[in-house]
Amino acid sequence: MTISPSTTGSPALELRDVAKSFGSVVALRSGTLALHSNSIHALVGENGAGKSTLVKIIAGLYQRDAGIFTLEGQPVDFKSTAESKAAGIAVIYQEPTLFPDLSVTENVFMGRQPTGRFGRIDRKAMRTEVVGLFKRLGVRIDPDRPAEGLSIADQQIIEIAKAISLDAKVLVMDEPTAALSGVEVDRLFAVARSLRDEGRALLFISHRFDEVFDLCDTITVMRDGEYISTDAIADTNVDEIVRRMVGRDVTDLFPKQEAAIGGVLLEVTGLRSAGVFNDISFQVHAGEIVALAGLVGAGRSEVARAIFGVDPYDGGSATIDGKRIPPRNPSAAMGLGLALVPEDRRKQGLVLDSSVSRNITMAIQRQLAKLGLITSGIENASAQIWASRLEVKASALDTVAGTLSGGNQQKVVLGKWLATDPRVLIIDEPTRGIDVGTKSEVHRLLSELAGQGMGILMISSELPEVLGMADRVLVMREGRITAEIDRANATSETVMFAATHATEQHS
Amino acid sequence: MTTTLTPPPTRTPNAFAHGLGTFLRARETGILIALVLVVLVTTVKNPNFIFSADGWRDLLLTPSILVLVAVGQAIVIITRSVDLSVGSILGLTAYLTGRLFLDLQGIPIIVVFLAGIVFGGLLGVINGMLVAYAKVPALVITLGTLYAYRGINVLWAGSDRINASDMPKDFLALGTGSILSIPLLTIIALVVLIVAAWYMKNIRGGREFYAIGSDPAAAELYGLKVTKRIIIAFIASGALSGLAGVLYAARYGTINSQAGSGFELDAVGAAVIGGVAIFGGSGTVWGAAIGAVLLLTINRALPIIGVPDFWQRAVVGVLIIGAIVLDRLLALRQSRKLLEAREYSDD
Amino acid sequence: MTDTTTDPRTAETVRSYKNYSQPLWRRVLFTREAAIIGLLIVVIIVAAASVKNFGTPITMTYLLLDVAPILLIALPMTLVIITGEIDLSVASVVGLSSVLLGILHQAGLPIEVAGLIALVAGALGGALNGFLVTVVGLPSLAVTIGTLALYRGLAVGLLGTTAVTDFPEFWTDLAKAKIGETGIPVIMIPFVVLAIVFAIVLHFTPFGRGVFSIGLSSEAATFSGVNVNRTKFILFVLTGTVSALAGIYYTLRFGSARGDNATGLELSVIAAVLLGGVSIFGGRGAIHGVIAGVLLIGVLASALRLANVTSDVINIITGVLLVLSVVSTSFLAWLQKKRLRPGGIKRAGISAAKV
Amino acid sequence: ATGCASNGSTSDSSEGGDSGSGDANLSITFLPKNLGNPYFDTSDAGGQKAVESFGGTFAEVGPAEASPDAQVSYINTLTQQGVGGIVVSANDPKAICDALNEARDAGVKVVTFDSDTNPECRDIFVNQADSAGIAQVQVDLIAEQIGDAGEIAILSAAANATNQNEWIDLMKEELAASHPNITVVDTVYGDDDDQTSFDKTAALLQTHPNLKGIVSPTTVGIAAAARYLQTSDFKGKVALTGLGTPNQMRDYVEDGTVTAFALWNPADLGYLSAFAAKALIEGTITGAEGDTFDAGDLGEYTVGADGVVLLGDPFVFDADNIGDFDF
Ligand SMILES: Nc1ncnc2c1ncn2[C@@H]1O[C@H](COP(=O)(O)OP(=O)(O)OP(=O)(O)O)[C@@H](O)[C@H]1O
Ligand SMILES: Nc1ncnc2c1ncn2[C@@H]1O[C@H](COP(=O)(O)OP(=O)(O)OP(=O)(O)O)[C@@H](O)[C@H]1O
Ligand SMILES: [Mg+2]
Ligand SMILES: [Mg+2]
Repeated sequence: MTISPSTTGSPALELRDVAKSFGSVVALRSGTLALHSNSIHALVGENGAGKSTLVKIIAGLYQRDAGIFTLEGQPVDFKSTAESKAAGIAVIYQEPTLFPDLSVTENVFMGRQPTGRFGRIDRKAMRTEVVGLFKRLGVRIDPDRPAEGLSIADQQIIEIAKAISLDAKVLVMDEPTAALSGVEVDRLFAVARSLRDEGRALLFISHRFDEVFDLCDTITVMRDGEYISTDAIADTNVDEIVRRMVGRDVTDLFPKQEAAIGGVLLEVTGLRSAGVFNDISFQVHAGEIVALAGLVGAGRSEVARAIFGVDPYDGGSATIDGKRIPPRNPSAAMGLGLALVPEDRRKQGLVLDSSVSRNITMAIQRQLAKLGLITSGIENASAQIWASRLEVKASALDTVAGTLSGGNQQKVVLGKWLATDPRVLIIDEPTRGIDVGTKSEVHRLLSELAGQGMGILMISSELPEVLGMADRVLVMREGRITAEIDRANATSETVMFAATHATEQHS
Repeated sequence: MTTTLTPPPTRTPNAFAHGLGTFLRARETGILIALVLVVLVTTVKNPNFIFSADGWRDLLLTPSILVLVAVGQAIVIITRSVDLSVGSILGLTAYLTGRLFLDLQGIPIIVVFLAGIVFGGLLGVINGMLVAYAKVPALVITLGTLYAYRGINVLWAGSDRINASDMPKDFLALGTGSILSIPLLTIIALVVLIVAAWYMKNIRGGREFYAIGSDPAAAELYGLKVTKRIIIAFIASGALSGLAGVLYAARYGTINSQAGSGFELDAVGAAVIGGVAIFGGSGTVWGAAIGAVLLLTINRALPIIGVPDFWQRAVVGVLIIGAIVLDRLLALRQSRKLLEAREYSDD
Repeated sequence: MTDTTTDPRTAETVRSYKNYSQPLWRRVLFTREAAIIGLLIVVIIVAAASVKNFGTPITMTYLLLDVAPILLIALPMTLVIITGEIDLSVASVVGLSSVLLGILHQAGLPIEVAGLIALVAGALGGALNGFLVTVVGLPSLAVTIGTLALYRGLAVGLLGTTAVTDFPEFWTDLAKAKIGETGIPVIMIPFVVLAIVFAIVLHFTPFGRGVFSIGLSSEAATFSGVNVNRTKFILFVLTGTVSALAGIYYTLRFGSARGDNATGLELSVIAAVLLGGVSIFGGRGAIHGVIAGVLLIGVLASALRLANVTSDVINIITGVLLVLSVVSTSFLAWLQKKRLRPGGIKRAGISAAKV
Repeated sequence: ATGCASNGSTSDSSEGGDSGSGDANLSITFLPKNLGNPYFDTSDAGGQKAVESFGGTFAEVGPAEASPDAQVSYINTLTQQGVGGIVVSANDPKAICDALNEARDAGVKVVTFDSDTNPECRDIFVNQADSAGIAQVQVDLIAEQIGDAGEIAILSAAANATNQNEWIDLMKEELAASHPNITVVDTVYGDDDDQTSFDKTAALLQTHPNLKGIVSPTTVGIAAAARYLQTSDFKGKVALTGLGTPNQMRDYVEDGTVTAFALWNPADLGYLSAFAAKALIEGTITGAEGDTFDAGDLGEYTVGADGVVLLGDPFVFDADNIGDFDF
């Protein structure tokens, strides 16, 4: 482990062997991180490595279970975000959290508005400062408009402005650039560098290595909730970092079976929805796993939801076996043999407060009903089959789904949709937040299903997963499909290039 | 680069135009125009509606008590709760007022006012604590305290009735007297309204009510004191209902155990008509106050316009539904506009 | 190849699950519903022992006659609240259907036809609520505060000062008649039929499962193919229809159609439903608990009245019982959470008080 | 609260019939339209005085708000308790009928007072004054006060109140017949609620700028209207009369807001009703026309047609005599 040359003396903020669990899920085993003044520090790791958890501990949103947390040498123990703010820490969370009804300016200053006489909020000062901030970031957002209806990118910018305006000693940014375009990223970096030069300590989390290597001085790698290494950027390279992040031979993780590719099952033509995605056309064949790759916010989930009929769309069509899937009618889509495992399993995939057995049988209630009636007995019998096939770790079928670990929750969602016996399975982020062991189980299952002739459209932000599993990779960028790459040609370079660059790589 | 950021227009030169624009876009404007229309139409039909001493006085006086309760209700609704117990709180404090004058002869009027406000506030604390700590929906809690407070009132008052002659003349004069042809009660309501509006607009605490109502989860991320604010909102609602109870006693002179029953629906109705979103986060106490005035002025205007007594409730119902549908349509139009704006800025 | 990969797995590791983590008696006894039923039984026993005249069969007759409208309306209201919505306009629909029955009968229509029209009017009233909630997308609380005033206003407006009282004796007698010598009012027959239908629909059909899912997570329900808007619309229509039925019963029982009939009944219905263990957040509740809740309030009121306790004390007890019942639920939930998450780890999610 | 103590003894004595004459069950319960109404407080106090004078047990129960269904519950409860007699002021002539008949079937004697039910549902109706007389006196008063010409309006109680509606109809007939220059321009309903009555008065005065007088045949209404007038410009310009109690109206008569108003003595009404109930319970009378019974201090009364007992003519209160009364 080498210490960055630009950092001298004791760290501004230090975490050592910090641990955090949620019930049975261990989010963080040994989080270790040292931020120095005059430095921008990168934190990288796979999805679910525990980066955001670490951030939330720094912010005081979560309290650590174990470990040491010091600020300028003093041990601290934040009970709320207000305390960390007061201690000079500003945080940009991964998910923007704005008040939709309040103006952009108010969102930036909520809870710490500048006040004049009689505690009166000084709106003029607030507005002036916001205008200045936006100018610095080079964005055009009306400071007086409500936050409601802003795009994710704009929301992210407001989060950034909010954090910068705190004038904090430590600035933590959890994937601030995930939704931003090049221009905004450049502005952000300019601001970040000037903050660094003013003597602050910055933490930067991103999945984009070009950005990391462009901006940062030091880099820490995490894997499965554990600290792996810290290096000066100059002393390392991308390959090295990726190897440390993944920590094992990628191909072992993805037990891809060869399956006979059959005829076209799902066909999407010219699907569009204003402001979300445009001109989406592709096919999924029987026995084929098609991956839909791209950066977060590229609009992949929206496409899936539109096909399934949860979201409306403006034009184009989707068919299964040549039969049109009617828009805005999920139960009709299910009738045609389509299943969607949604990206947000806690909100969309599961009824968290309901039992495992109810959840598994939720999409097949009508098939299970005898003479229109259904009983717990019928449900349990069916749930038993799927729970055991997927080896869900639960004590009983009436266990509340919300108490299961993330991976097991994901299995329940999978079971729920496999129970419908679909012909086409759309699976959005199949392994997000799932531990390594479960991940390969899910992958093996997907392979097996494809082998039995199911058509699978897999949306994934995890490059190794995409490369390991897909017969064909579709890459989306800003609401359009920018590349189609077959298995033989799919490498991390080709996919990432298509996901980040406006010009199309393949003709 | 210079084109990307147009500096915001300097405000001083056309502050008036800007103010006018804000006024015309405000959610309250529609409801205010409706109020003015109602008053105009009624006055044309019968000039006495405004142009008689009593007409003018009643126009201002009748809604004043509801305005107070509606202001408190608006604060609670803005924080994403609701207070159904206001009518019962009002009744209890009104009776307390009478009892104080009866049992403590010569008690200073100001003490009675304070007692009413404090007592109302205490009843509000009970609501607030139950909602904030037990994390139980405000609707259920305040439905329960609606029954309970009213029951206590009936238990206490029995069939006892406080008459005008039981209370000092000076106190009763507050209910009807006026300064420069503006009723005292209206002045009190206006002062409360202005203070509340100023607080909600210009003080951190006031803005936090909006933040909490807008997104409670985000409020916690921001480190706002959600529990404390919710309790304060209920205290405000309780204290204002308490003040309203004291003024009710002054205005109507007779109080029995049923005083103020049914007020909760008027108060919630006033806030909703006045553009306070039932799911919190937006709306103003001004809107709620105008809503209260509109609601009661319509009540008084309908017979003058020629709507028979019996049909007036139906008309009020239609107006409430109309107001929330309109509000919804305006909100939809607004969010469509924002979406369009996004598409343009993306190009 | 497929054989070799799948066979060993299913043979070796096939897991089987208990259907339930707790024995039957625990699942039955440790529920809100059981607690309310238990409380009901205790109150009945105590009242029978200590309140003079409570033990007589006539008490039950009067009690059931009194609570019949609440019992009826509570059935669909339970479903509405389980989806996370609310309907405050039910009592006004009772008034409106009462008035319609009165004026149509007075205008010469046979009472059966008048009743049918009143039912249709109730359904239409419910449909208007449902339309505003599902299609326009307004909060049901606000919508039904509006229609509460509207329907009551129509009722009062239509009938004015008068009351229609000349209903055929056959029907007014039937509304109060008892089944043979049992002392059980005849109105309990349609109620029991409806209760069974609603219980089956809620607890034993895919539609009912959908109702629960919507209340627990309407987003997840949408993603599972449940038609959220259609379900809610149907429930509002049902509520309107059953309220109209209650209005007809109310009119016939008192032999008097008036615009102000059943004013304030909505609060009694909602209080009883919540007392019966239905969560105002939606997603939880059962028909038998609700019936016990209605009866509990009815028995308490009846016993206290017989013991010459005044109506105000009865109201206080109702209110306090309501607050206690919800607070105790969240207290128990909190305890359970503490037990499930040992080590004092802070709640993961962020929750805040909602309406 | 008062009900608890007195009724505890009702239940004890209801079976034994220990007091009064013979073994008659002289537990008599008053059931007013609603509790918390001073008019009924006074009448029920009169009833209590009577019941205590003949050694019966008195109780008063009632709903908080004047609605027939709540009254039915109380009637049922009283039937179960097996009281000797119910003295009730009906919130609806029909709605409480069946409950009353069930009570009568169970041997309970039913006297209505103040507001009657249909005649077949009770044994006796004690009428405070015959409707024609009540209408007459109010018409005479208002005609005199406004100089027999001009617009007047009526402020009533609930829209469905039987007695109110009957009086109003009779007043209109009498006005049409004898006072052609007086026009009734509006009838509004204050629901016997202070606030509503108050606000309705205000609305009336606005709606009808030429209004010369208001008649409010309900004690709550006339007091609220007087309180509004007292502090308004219309004081002394718009006449107000109707039915009110002296204690409520004293201030307004003394300061000239109201010149004169009428009422029977509600205490006497309750007193007479209690004696009627006693006579029924003891079997002295059955409610048939021509029956006579003793009513203590009030002397002897005779049952008229349809089982109606008439208290007497209404009494007119004015500044000269109001000091003599305290109820
Ligand atoms: N509130 C929570 N409750 C339960 N488990 C949680 C919670 N928050 C995070 N986890 C789990 O902790 C693990 C680490 O999550 P974390 O969000 O820190 O990952 P991350 O490194 O930020 O990933 P990403 O790159 O996807 O943002 C995941 O398995 C996640 O499912
Ligand atoms: N071109 C665009 N301009 C503005 N907003 C966009 C654009 N494309 C997508 N969005 C917005 O970004 C969000 C898409 O985020 P989302 O995270 O669901 O996409 P995704 O590609 O499915 O990413 P992931 O599933 O990896 O998180 C949507 O809210 C959408 O409205
Ligand atoms: Mg993260
Ligand atoms: Mg997505």
